[in-house]
Amino acid sequence: MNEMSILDPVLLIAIPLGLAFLIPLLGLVSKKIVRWIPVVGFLFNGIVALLILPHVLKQPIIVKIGGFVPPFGINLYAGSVGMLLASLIAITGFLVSIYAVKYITKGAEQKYHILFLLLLTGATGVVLTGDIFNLFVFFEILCISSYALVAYLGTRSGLEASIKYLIQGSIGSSFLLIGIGLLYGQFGTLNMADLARQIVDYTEPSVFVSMVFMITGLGIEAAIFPLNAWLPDAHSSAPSSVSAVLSGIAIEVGLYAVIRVLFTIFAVSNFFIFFMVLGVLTVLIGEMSAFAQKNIKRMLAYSSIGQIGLIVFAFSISTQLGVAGGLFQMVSHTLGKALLFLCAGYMIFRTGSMEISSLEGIGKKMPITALCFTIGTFSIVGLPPFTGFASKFMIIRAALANGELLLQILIGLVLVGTIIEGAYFFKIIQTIYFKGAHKTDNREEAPVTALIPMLILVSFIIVIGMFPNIIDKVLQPAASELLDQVKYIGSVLG
Amino acid sequence: MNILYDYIYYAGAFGLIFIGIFTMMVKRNYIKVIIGLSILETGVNLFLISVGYISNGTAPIFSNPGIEAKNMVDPVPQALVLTAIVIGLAVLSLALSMAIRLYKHFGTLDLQQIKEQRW
Amino acid sequence: MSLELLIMFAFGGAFLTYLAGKISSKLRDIFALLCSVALVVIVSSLYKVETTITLYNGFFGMPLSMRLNPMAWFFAIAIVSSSALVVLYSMSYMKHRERTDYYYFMLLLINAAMLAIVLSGDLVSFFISWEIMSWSTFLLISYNRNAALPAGIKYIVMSLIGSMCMLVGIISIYTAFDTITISEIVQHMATATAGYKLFLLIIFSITFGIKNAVVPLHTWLPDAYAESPSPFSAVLSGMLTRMGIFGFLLIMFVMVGAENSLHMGRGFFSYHNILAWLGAITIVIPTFIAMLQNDAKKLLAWHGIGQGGYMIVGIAFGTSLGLAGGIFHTLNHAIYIILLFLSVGAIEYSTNGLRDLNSLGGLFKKMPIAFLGGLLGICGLIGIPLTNGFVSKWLIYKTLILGKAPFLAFATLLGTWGTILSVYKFLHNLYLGQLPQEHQNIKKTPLAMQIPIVILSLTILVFGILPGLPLKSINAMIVSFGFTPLTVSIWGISSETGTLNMINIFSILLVVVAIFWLIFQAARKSTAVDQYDNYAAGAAIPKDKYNYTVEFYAPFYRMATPYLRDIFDMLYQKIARFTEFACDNIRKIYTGYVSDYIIYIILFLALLISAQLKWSVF
Amino acid sequence: MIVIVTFLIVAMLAAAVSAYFFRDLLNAVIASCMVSLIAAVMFILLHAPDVAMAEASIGAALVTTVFVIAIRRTTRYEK
Amino acid sequence: MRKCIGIILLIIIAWGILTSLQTMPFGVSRAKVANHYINNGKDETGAANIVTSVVINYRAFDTLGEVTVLFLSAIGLGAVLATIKTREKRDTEKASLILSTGCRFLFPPIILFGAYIFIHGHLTPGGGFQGGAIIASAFLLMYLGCHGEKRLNDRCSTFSESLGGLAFVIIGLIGLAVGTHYFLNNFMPLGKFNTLLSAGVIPIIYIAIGFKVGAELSKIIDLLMEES
Repeated sequence: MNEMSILDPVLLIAIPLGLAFLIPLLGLVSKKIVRWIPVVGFLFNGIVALLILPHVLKQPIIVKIGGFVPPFGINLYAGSVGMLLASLIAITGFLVSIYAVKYITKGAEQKYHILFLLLLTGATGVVLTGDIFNLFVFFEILCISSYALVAYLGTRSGLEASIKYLIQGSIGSSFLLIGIGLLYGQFGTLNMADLARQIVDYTEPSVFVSMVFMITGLGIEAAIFPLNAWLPDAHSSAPSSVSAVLSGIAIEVGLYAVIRVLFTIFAVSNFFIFFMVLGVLTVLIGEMSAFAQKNIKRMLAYSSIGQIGLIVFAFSISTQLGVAGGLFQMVSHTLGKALLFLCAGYMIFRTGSMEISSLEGIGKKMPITALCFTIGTFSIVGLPPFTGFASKFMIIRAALANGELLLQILIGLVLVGTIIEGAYFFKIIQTIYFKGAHKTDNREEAPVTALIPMLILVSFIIVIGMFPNIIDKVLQPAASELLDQVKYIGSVLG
Repeated sequence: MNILYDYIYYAGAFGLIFIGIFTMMVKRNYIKVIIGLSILETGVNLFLISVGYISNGTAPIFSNPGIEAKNMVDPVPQALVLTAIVIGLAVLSLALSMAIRLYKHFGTLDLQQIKEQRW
Repeated sequence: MSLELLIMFAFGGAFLTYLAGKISSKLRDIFALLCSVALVVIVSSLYKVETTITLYNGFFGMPLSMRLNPMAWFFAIAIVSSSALVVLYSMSYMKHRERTDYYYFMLLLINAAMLAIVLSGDLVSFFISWEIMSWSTFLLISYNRNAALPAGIKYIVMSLIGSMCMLVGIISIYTAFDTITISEIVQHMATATAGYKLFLLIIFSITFGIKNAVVPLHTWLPDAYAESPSPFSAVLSGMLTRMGIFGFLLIMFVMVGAENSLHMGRGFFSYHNILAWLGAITIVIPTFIAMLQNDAKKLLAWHGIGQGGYMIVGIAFGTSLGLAGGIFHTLNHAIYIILLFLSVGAIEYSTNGLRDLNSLGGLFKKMPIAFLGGLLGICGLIGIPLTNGFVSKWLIYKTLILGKAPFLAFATLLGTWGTILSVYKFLHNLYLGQLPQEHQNIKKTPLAMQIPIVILSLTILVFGILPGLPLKSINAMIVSFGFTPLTVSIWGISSETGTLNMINIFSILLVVVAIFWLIFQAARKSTAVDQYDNYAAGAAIPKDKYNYTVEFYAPFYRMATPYLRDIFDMLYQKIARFTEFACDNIRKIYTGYVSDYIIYIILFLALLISAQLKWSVF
Repeated sequence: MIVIVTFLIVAMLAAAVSAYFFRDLLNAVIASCMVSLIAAVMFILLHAPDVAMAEASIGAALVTTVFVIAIRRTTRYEK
Repeated sequence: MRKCIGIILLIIIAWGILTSLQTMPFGVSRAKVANHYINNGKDETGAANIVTSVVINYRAFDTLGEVTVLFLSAIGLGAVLATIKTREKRDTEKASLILSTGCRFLFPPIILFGAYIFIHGHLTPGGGFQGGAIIASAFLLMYLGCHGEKRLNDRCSTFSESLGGLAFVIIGLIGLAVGTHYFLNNFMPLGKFNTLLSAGVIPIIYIAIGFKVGAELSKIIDLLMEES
């Protein structure tokens, strides 16, 4: 373990935090450097996370903050799930921050970069932590920075979306705090493993009520059906690089927190049937309301709801295949949706309005961005050579594996949702390529700093789509870690 | 009667929580909703502290040598509430700064009229 | 020439053509032609080869493999040769149209995908190439803009539904038998229950039914054919829709195995009987609807559906004769439908985009080659003795009569009459009759267009006279399905129930034609009369086009239209309207009021709490 | 001792309810300030001096100030 | 309509909470983890105020997160309020002489009192957050008293804010680098119990937090007061 000392997962949180505090000082020195700090931060995060990932597949790293033994101090649980999501956050954050260097010009840029850096640090924190109050604090960092970033542009729609998001988010955090209070009152400890050890039967009323409070608190950020009313407004009126991160990472992290609570702390079993029905409901409502949208970013936001429903459905199958399928769908949705928002960002920047009708004939003016947008769409819909297909293949396989009739009906409904999703995405592709003016006046393609992240995301989508085994080696241990509560308790409490 | 005495703090805390939630649910003015939010947060903090209370315990501070560690009140919820109060302040100041911007854009703070973002 | 080199060459060729297009259009045309011709050479060199190669097992450890057997080779050679002809044809057709690199890229990509479908050894690579084919077809259907867009959406939605069913089928096979390589599935099939086999058959026939446009699932086809650019609609109708037939063969005979797919269910409600009747309905109704069309390509499209019915009937009957008839009909249909679309494309090219049957006519003097192609194509479509259509229809009729299915035979006969009537309208309105004034000086069809038309017409005749050539490879395919092979000779089939000898039919016809030609020459005293100086009731008819072919079947039209409206299309439109209405109202849940949203949250909380405490659901 | 506690809690709830009913936002803010002040006192009774100081200085003083500034920039009356 | 739905739902939730509160009788000691802190909190961290030892040592990560949240809200406030270009002047009449001199007179003692609170964080109740809040109220007094001529110096508040946060993170990293290789580890000698320079890192961190919270909260007030 000693050569691991420099590669300590806590650096993934401490270094970006230090950089964030450094930015105001550097801001006094010169405005130029500040723009590149998030890029450096996430590059560092990405490298450290990817170096740690192989070590973690078999034996998770338990980081004792402050040197105190877990139940008494806070511990970070850097298991395969945590490190997989942390590296995903770092890579996507790195790419989106390169995109944002040229994209964010108006408003207080220095403040934007700090908020962006801290948003993803909060996400990394939520993913790695092993203590429920620490989960609440990092969750709060994630939420407050997204409130501020949604209202960053100061437009009418941005402000309206952000106050609604703030009100619902803060209600969620209060419920989460009530849940934590109830749990602490009954079991006297805040450590996840210690709680898991003491909670024997989650169906007993007092434990169930605290579970419900925690799920509602976390579920609001995870955009499950009745709680996701904030998502369409927030993701459509935020600046595109922010909505790329919100849609790509923030909801996934919220959902990870819900899944960690359900699987590890409460070891839930037949609660998942309710959760499965909720997931399918989210898919249908997300896809159908996306079908009738006129504004492109709002449509992408609703399709995020649909995809989240699919991930919830996959996790609630609660078999090794199902959980691995859910994680894989998370990865492919993050890559695909971030790519779509980045492309949409510059398309809207060039055409000036978010209406789909204004995007006609953009394929001529911005060929590379339009191509990346098409590939992103194909990946989200789940057409073969891209990651979306591989993850959907895994989920359907998991659904059909144990042959229950309920699962087959639900997977049928999910596929109906996918067909509706295919319909409205292909309509956009037609608007981009086959409609609108023939005159190709000034061809202003997106700048290079925007094209590099898009093309890297496209290459990720194609490579992982063609060779899903690369990621499968990480998914299987991650799924077994999530499912196996006893091993979690053993590795943390020793 | 001692059932009431035992649960008076819980009753107070959850009373505040329910009043806060009810205000946020029903009221239309944005500032009034934020007031409801601050009451909700105070209620939650009160609940957390009353969870950690030990009847006839003492404050967890060894100010003079005479105090022994046996019946001290639980320090952990106090640490949590410290953080929660400051988080509450952070959220409220952000919310109210947006209220100022909102008023400049929409000219009203009535949430029923601020609904351009729907469907 | 190993298989993966072939696939690499096909897909690589498509990308390189696109890149070459960026450099210069001349280079791109030559490169595309070279690619397709090279493919033809490679595939024909693989004639008797039977190999299986596992490409890679990077996909969740499943071995994605390619295999070549007679069935795959038969379809591969058809795909590759038709794509070569179409690429040659579209070199001049797409000369001065914009976005031609994109067109060539998509065309070659579709052909490569079809090749990959046919050669795929396991279900997952089958599905992957199937999907690549459908979304690249979607991109090419919506190529010429405004009217093509709804057609493209209708196509992609129906093919998505189909591929979702197929995906569920493939994955249920994988979970049940834990293997996806097609050859191994047959052994496991014995262990499967009858219900599971029926489920598999139904799921896969929905997918292949949509692709092959069997009646209830055919509504996407007419718009897709009519709106896509002519060379592509040739490929679309010729080969792409016949992937459905390839699929039916795959599922019924290769995967589920001939014996249990033919004995599925009892009496009338047995699987293959219902399929046969569906095929019969597909023959009759679309052919009569074709008569009512005024747009040349729509008419051909409805015929495409009709002819598809023949193949289904042939295959569904399950005797080696029927199978040979069905598969041979697939090949023949591909040849003459491509020929017809190319000739319509030639007309479209020279009258720049005009294909309305009522405003054309008398083009045979101006465009003799196109007329020749049209004429031979139509003879093949009807099944006049000397053409290849006759041989395959003869085989199908024989199976129906031998199989003692009089009603099916009557339905197919009815279909042929319908074809004759509507096809005559097609030929007459386009080529015969008077040449309208404005078409006096139309452009000549360029050479690059004429060569494919000539080649295809020749193949119709050659296959018509010497049917043995294709029947030999069809025979090899039937053997691979486990049926008794037909005794095939170069000029036809000799079986105990009646031999088909094309050579003497050819010689008899030759003699008869020679006699009539002599009589005609002898009595040739009458002077050539100009088309325009004809009189009606004593008065000279105005110089302009006197065309009595407008509204050709008006009386039938008025009588039959109420019955021949496409009820399935209306049904699907209603479903589409309903989903749109539902989508519009579902999103009303997000009302924009924050208090509503908070009530949703509290409702969720209260629901969960009451579910557990009051009814202890969990 | 118990009587004082019940009185304080009843006063706190009354202040919270009055914050709900006041139409003039300034009164409502002052009522919510009353709530957090009484909460600070409650914290002392619950033997949590740190939290009482934090609640008093942050909850009562700063939150109320931010509210008053916000009301000064926007409207004072609810409708 | 909305009111009665709300009431019904809240009643159901109240009923749920009531059932779960039965298992948590009021005032009965149950917490195992807390007993560990109380019993050997004194010798492990050397701080007299156990709450401070929990806040800074045992659960230091929460406080780091907490400080980030405060930093975030100041930055977020700046981002949201920065979007308005026009700064129309408000006509405020000058405060009377007595008020302004009184404020100027009271300002230093309050700052001193705040400093006292966060320096003695580990001995007496109170700490960085409470001390910072008191300092912020001192600045608030200046804003209320002599509005217009006295304003928070923006540069030095940014300096103290960033340096405070950086100090906290750097102390954590030093803990990682030196001593027993744990992040935020108390590597300094604990010193004599109940004296000012005892309890290792705790006073240093609390002073840094005090500065940071003081600067941040006064910056929030400055932003809000000076916004228009």
